[in-house]
Order: sequence, then C-alpha cells, then structure tokens
Amino acid sequence: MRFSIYRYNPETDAEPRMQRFELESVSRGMMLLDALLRFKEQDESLVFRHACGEGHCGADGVNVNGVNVLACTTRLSILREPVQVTPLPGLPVIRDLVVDMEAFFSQYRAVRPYLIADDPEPEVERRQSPEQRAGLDGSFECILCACCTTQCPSWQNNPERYLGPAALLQAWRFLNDSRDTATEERLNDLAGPYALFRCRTVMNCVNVCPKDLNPTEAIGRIRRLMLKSSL
Amino acid sequence: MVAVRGHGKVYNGPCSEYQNLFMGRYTSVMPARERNKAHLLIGHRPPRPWLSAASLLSSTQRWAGLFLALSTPYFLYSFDLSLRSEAGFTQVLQWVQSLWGRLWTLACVWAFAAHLAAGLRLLLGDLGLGLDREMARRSAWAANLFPWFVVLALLIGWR
Amino acid sequence: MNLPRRRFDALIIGAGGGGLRAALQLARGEAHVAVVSKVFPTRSHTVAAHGGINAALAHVVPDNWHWHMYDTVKGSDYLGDQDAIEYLCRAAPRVVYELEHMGVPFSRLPDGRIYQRPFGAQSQDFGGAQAFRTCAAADRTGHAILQTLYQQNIRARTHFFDEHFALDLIRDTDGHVLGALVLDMASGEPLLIESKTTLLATGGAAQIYKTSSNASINTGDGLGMALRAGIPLQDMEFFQFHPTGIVGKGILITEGARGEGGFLVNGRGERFMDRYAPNSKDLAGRDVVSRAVMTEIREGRGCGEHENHVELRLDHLGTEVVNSLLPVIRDICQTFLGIDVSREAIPVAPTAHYMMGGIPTDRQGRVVAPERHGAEEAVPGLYAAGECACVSVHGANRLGGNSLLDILVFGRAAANHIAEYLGEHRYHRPLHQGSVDFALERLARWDRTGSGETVPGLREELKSTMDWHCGVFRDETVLKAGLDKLLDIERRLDDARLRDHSRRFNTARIEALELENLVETALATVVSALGRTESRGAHYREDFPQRDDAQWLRHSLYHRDGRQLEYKPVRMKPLSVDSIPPSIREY
Amino acid sequence: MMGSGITPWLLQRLSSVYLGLYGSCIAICWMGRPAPDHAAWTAWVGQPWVSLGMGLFVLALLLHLWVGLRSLLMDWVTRTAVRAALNGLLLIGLTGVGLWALRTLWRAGL
Repeated sequence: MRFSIYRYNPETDAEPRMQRFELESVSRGMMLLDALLRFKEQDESLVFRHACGEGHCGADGVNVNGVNVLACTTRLSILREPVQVTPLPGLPVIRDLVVDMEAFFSQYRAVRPYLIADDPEPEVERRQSPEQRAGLDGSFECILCACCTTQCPSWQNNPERYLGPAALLQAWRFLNDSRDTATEERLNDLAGPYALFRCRTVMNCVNVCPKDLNPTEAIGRIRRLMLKSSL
Repeated sequence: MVAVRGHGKVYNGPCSEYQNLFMGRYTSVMPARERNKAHLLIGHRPPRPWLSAASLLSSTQRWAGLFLALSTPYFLYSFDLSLRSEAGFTQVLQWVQSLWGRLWTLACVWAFAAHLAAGLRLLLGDLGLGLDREMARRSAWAANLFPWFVVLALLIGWR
Repeated sequence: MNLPRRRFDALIIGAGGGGLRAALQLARGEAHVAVVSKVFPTRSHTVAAHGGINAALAHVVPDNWHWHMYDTVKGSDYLGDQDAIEYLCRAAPRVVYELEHMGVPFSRLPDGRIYQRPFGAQSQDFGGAQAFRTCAAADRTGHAILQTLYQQNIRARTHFFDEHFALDLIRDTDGHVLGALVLDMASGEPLLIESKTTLLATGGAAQIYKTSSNASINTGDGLGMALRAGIPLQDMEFFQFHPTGIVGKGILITEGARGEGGFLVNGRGERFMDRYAPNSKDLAGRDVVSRAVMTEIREGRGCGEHENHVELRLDHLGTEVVNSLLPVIRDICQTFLGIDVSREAIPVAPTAHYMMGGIPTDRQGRVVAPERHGAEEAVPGLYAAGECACVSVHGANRLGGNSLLDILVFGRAAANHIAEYLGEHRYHRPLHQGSVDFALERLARWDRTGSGETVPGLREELKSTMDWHCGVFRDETVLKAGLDKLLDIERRLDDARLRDHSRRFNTARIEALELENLVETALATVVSALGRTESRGAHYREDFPQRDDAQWLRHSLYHRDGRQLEYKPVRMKPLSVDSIPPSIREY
Repeated sequence: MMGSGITPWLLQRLSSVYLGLYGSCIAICWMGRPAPDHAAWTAWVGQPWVSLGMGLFVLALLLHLWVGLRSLLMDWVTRTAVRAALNGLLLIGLTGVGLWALRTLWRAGL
C-alpha cells in the first residue's frame, strides 16, 4: 500500500515536502495508526501524536486524502491509494503531522466550558431527570480532536473570530445543562456577527466527527435559544 | 500575550482574557495567507479539498446569490425601462425574447432556483429539521439537483 | 548552561484525574500551581476509564461505606492498608457529589439521583447480595470526569505546561524534593521548574506489556523518576490483568458490560464462571476471572481457530440497553472488530490493565520511604497520587470502579496536605545543582551519534519478555529467565542510539526516555514477583499456589540500588472500625 | 452587541421567506401567459397589491442583499480597513438602488 506523508521540520527543512512510504503487508483490520507506527520504526524522524489508540483521547487527528480523521480508528482498507496524510488544515505546523493546537484550545476556553451554578450547593447531588440528562448526550462526548473545526470552511475563513463547531458544541453542552445558571452570560459571550453566526450549515463537522456528534444541530439550537431570549 | 509556536515563526496568540471576542483582544493567530502556505508549499499536488454534497450546495448558494445580487441593477433597469414608455417596453421585450436574452434569463432562473432550494433547506435546518447526517446528505443532493430540473422544465415550456 | 527557570508553590506532574483533582484543590486555594503533562490534559488515560466510580450512595439498593470497605479489603486479598481503605470508602460519597457539583454528566435514575450499576466483587452486608455501587456516566465515566476536572481547572486558572515531558526530580542532599527538570517537547529544550512541593500523578505503566489496555503514554515515567531519586517502589509484583480485553489487541471491554448482564462462555458454549465463582459468577474479582479465562484457554476450551480466547456475550441484552448504557463498547467493537455486539459475541482474553503497586504513600498522599529512622518516613516536599502511587488501597487486586475513586480521593487528600505544608514552608530551598546536572546528563546521553541498537527494537523485546515471563501465571523458572532477559535489555539500552537528533518535537527522543522508565518499572515488577513466594490476588505463583498470611502479609519495597527487596507490615488497623481479619477469599 | 448577530440573521431568514413566496407567486402568475403589451403591463403593475407587494419586495431584497453581501465580505476580506470601506460602498449602493426602485414604483402608481 502506497502512502505519501507530509514532512516538515522547520529546524532543518526550508519547505515542507511529501515523503513516500510503502507498506508491504496489510493485515485485516489494520488501522492507519498502525501504519504510521510502522513507518516510524523505518524512519524515526517521522512525528505524529498518538495516545490511547482506541479513539477515546483525540490525540491523533490527521487529514487523509482531504478528510480529517483519527488515525487510530481509520481502517486502511477504506482508503484510496496513494494515501495522502497531511496535518489538520488551518493550524500552524510544529513538525510533520503535529500542529499547534493553541488557537483551537483558546477557542474552547472562550466559551467558558465549565459548569456555572450560582445556586447554593446542596450536600448531595443536584437532581436531574433522565430526560434532562439525555439532553447532554451528543455534546459531552466530544474529545476535542479538532477534526470538525479544522475541516470547517467558515472557520478557515475566520479562524480568529468564528469559534468553530467544537467550541460551539461545548457552549451548547453547558447552555443545555439543567444545572447551569449562566445562560444569559453565555449567550452574551456568543453575541455578535462572528462567534456564532458564521456557521453556514456546510456540515463538514458532522461528516467528519469521529464520535458521530452533530455540532451543526447544536449551533442551530443555540441560535433558537438566543432568538427566544432576545424576543 | 502568549507566544504561539508554529511554522518556524512566532505569532502573537490570544491573551488570557477571552471574555469579549469583539473588542479586538482576541487577536489574529496567523494571517490567512501564512496559514495556507504550509499546504501550498508542498512541492506536490495538495490534497484535493474534500467536497460533500452539502458543501457543494453551500458554495453554489453563495455564488448564485452573488450573481443575483450583482444583476439587481439589470433587473431594476429593465423594469424601469419597461414602465417608462412604449418604446422602452418593446426594447425590453425584444431583448428578453432574443436568443441571448433567453440564455441570460435561463441563467437567472437557474441561480434563483439554486439559491431558493438551498435557502429552503437552511430554513428547515433552522427549525431543527433534517440535520442528522443521513437526512442532510439526501436533502443536499435534492437541493443540488433542483435548479437543473427547473431549467429543464423552462426549456420544455419554451418549446 | 543557561537553563530557563520557573517557580511555583506546587508542581503537579501528570494531568490525569489525580493530577487535575489535586491541581483544582490547590488552584481554588491560594497556591500558585503548575501542571506538567506530556500530552494535552484531555488525552490523559483517565479518559479511557469506562465503567464508573464506586461510592456507597445506596441509590439503588441499601449500601454503606463499611460494606464497601469490606469488599475492598477482601478484594485486595487482605494486603490493602485498612486505614487508607476506610478513608477511601468514607470519602467516596463526598467525592462523587463534588464531581456532580463540578458538572460531571452522570447518568440518572428516574428520580433524578445519580445512576449506579453493579460491578464485580461488590456485596451488601459483608459478602451478601450483589451491591449497586458504581456511579456512571454511561460508559464514558472517565472521559466525563477528566473533562470536567480540566474544565474546572480552566476556570480556576491553573497554569498548564502542556506537552512537557518530566525528566527527573530535583532532590537535595537533605532529601528534600525541590521540583523537576522538564523538557518542552515543541522546542526540545529543557526547563527547570522549582517548586516547594511536587506531586507525582503520572499514572500507570502497563506499556511494559505487549498485550495491554493502556495508552501508549502509560510508560511509568513517575516510577522511573522516583526510583532514580532513591525512592523505592511498593508491591510491584501485583499487576492486574483485566479479563476482557479484545483478543490480540488488548483493547478494554469494560467490566460494566458484565455488570449490565453480559457473561463469558468458553469454546464449548459453557458459562464457565459458574465453576470458578459459584456465587458472583462473571462478577467475581478480576484476578479470579482472569485466571479462570486463562485456565479455560490453557486446558483447551478456548474459542476460535487458535483456541486463544473466550467469548463475552451481550447479544441477549437488547439494542436498547447497549445503546443507552454501553455505547462505547458498541462503537469499539464496530470499529476494531467489525461486529455488532447486539448480535455477535466479543472475542476476549486477559490484558494487562492496572498496576496495584507504585510509589509508597500514606493516606495524605505523602511519599513515604525507609530513610533514616523508619520504614514510613515522609520524603519532604514529595507527594504521589493515582495509579503511580501505592497507598495501598488496592493491595493485591483492585476492584473495578475503585481506581477512579482512588485518584480523586487521594489527589484531593494530597492537595489538602500540600496546602498545609505550604503554610509551614514559605520559601523555596536553595537549588541543588548536582541533581539538575544528573538529569541533564541523562538527556544528553541521547545526543550521542553513531550506530547502536534502536529504541523500538528494545522496547518490543521488553514487552514480549514481560508478556511471556510475568503474566497471569508465574513461577520461579519463568521469572528468572525473564529477569535475565530484562537485565540484558537494560545493559543493551546503554548502547542504544537515536538516528534523529533534532530538537523540535522529537518524539523519538521522548520514546527513548520513556523506554528507560519502562525498563526500570519492568525490573521492579519481575524482581518483586520473584521475591514473593506465595499466591495472592493478581500475583499467582504456580510453584506456590497458596496464600501464606504467616509469612507474606506484608508489603514489598523494591530499591533500585542493587535491586534490593525490603518488606514492611500491612496496616491492619482501620481508623475507627474493627480490623477485618484475613480469611479465605471466595466469590 | 446582542443584536448584531441575531438581528441580521433573523432579517435574512424573514426576508428570504417573503422573497421566495412573492417571487414564486409572480413567476407562477406569468407562467404560460403570452407577453403583454405596454398598457396591460403598466396597468398590472399599477394595481395596488402588485405595486405594494413590489415595494415590500424591494425592501426585503435590500435587507437580504445587505446581510448576504456583508457576510460574504466578512468571510473573504480579512483586512479590517478594506472591509469597512467595502461595507460603506455596499450601504451607499444599496441606498441608491432603493431610491431608484422607489422612484420607479412611484411613477408606476404606488
């Protein structure tokens, strides 16, 4: 199986280049991460992130043939040759497939991604009905891999000001939590033409999300909530 | 300010206050041109941008909208001319019925239908309808095909 | 050399559940706290904990902390320190409620209280009926807890050093720990972090095994650092093998799958756990189930072409239960095996999962070591919490749902003690340059050029050695052969070379440094296993199949110097209740 | 601040509904009919429901154009000064178009 992998070490390379790699035997059920690890044994200067290898942690997001995926949950058998592996688009490259995620995480921090509950704390748990709790399904599972945000054309156009699907999904996760009391502040944070309203429903985020989440729907819900509260 | 590493240079990254995104404190991470350089510089064909039905529809809608917006003065001028005098009316009618005029009308109808179909899909989405992955894919295909059907219908009607 | 320096009140190495819980406690107080993590905090391995966290909330059936304590002591095969276990079980409800207040999206019961599921080796009334003690957020409890803790740390403005690899502790000649030398992975340059207190929360080390449920980042870095700083490791022979890892891959299928009603069958379609644990069946202690699975396989009753696994069946649970309570298991099996768990059985075999041993600490999280006056003397300024620490609440075998509890209870306890310590120690002690030079030398060693063995080659050899020589069943011959191989690997590691000597994000160099820690950990494990001539909990010696309380009701301490073993007694006296005496452990 | 995102978004949606409905109505209305002469055309436009509807149509169109072109500028023009200038031009242009349409409709008998 033929691969073409993005290589760039600013320390030694003037420009990025694509390097060819060849995988002799592909066993059934082999994942892209297995292939990358194999290449790393051949050429130890190849650099990429990885941790759990099971799709829980979100460390190994890369772009494969134009689509953002997690390397550890992508079967080699579904990929078209030559497999082009490049870093997540739109973020500065530190080296090879490793991008600088600071911009992404600062957008995550910008939505105040934590529960704010101003009512006095009970000695036991705050009650939440199974229905209210079910509202959090589809948003708290996000693993912050940045596949969605970096695939979003609107975010590509306004990476500094549009918060992007991942951060907005988290905004919705807390807006929709029955225990959270900061709805108004959160909506205020998202006001203005850029932070929320650059979404044009292209739905790349939904198509690439490795956890099958739906940020587009969450963005729509935030807009409706905002509409309701501003009327 | 936090120095953001990347691409061999140091950029001024966002500072630690994120409360107000619009007062300019959330400053540029990387200029757009620089950002894309990393990919453009590959001495190789860059990966083909990924095109889904929905993203195709979205750009169609944008370009069709721009086309219609730019042709607004033309419509207004024709409308004005046709009302102003008998001669003006004939002039407009002749243009519309000419071959080029018909082609132009066809283009406008296509653009309007495309913009309309995509817009309708967006409106449904705003109501929370059809946003799951499968439905969205199907509705995007339908909306992509819609303007062509309209144009086809118009052509049949003219014959 | 002009080394950049930073100064903090508290330095926390590792940003998993333990590290983040401690950081939060400190940052909410007045301490200036730094968290060093070699990955982004949300990638830490706590994220992969599926099942849940134990606390006797009694939401489903009657329960209390004393029963929880009894189960934990029994589960530990009586090697757990009972004072620490009492502390753990009493603190559990408080810790869970705190998590809920922080925002963890726990699954809920119809009345709005936290959902609890049954888990292995849980009983009511000191060995009675099955208890429902494990609080869960579907089967993403670890993910939910880790993210919530990270989020609250963002709120508390904890200072994070993401993608910084800790090299070594800085320790002066009086034994005080003064911080650590870390490596900024992006720039490849070392950074000295001086701190009045240092907490090691670096997690486990199951990467010493080839078949492992752990992330590639679980390389025992804290253990290596502690050993090199002259601190012994406790109870390293006890390594838990989780009975249900996907065969060949080691990917974990949570015990929650059996808690929700799944069961194991062998190649003949028998529910073999009936024979090994007549009462608890599939929900017996993990060591018991793992040995049962291995016995079935070894006696030729395995499934599949190679008869190298058994099957976990969930197909009778129905799509509804699987989708709402075990979605992660459904997805994992779909992705990695291409099977639908609501129709097909999952091929499973034991996989290296959890290290019961670690850096010896007391129940305040202080690292204790035999220094001058006694076996349990606190190392000033050094704390440990989480899987890298050995309090010891898990003894010889950890119960499912107790590890999330452990990291949170003792992460919090350590932070509380750190706050106290900071009140008494207001100034940084003078830096000890020798210790810094030692760490820098270790780093510089990998700059040597020339030919030599490669890091990946040695690492694979180490992992296979551990799989073959220190698995579920052990005996002296096998362990000795394993030790010889490990010593050979250790020797060859001195001559290993990197090909890539660049600075910027050089993960080959990081892997080399990790390998050094893996070798230290593996040696500690095998030497400790050789020393203990009895079978207890997860440590099963075929040449000594019986538990021997007369001789072995004690903790082992492994010293790096001369690879010496030392022993200290188990604390049998709880804080307020009667001691639970050792008895025959049956499920 | 709150309004600067939601108001344009809402205006775009509301105007689109009117534009779509009225535009389709007109199209269906003239579909299949032979081309009129000048008198019939002016008479048709002169009907109050047509000219009033068209007045509203122009208003909705201007709003729709403003929101659409503004977001286009936000996406494609990254330099703040250039974008502000283009936004200014856009507003002037739209006002001009609006006045022109008003004059036309006025003369047609609005």
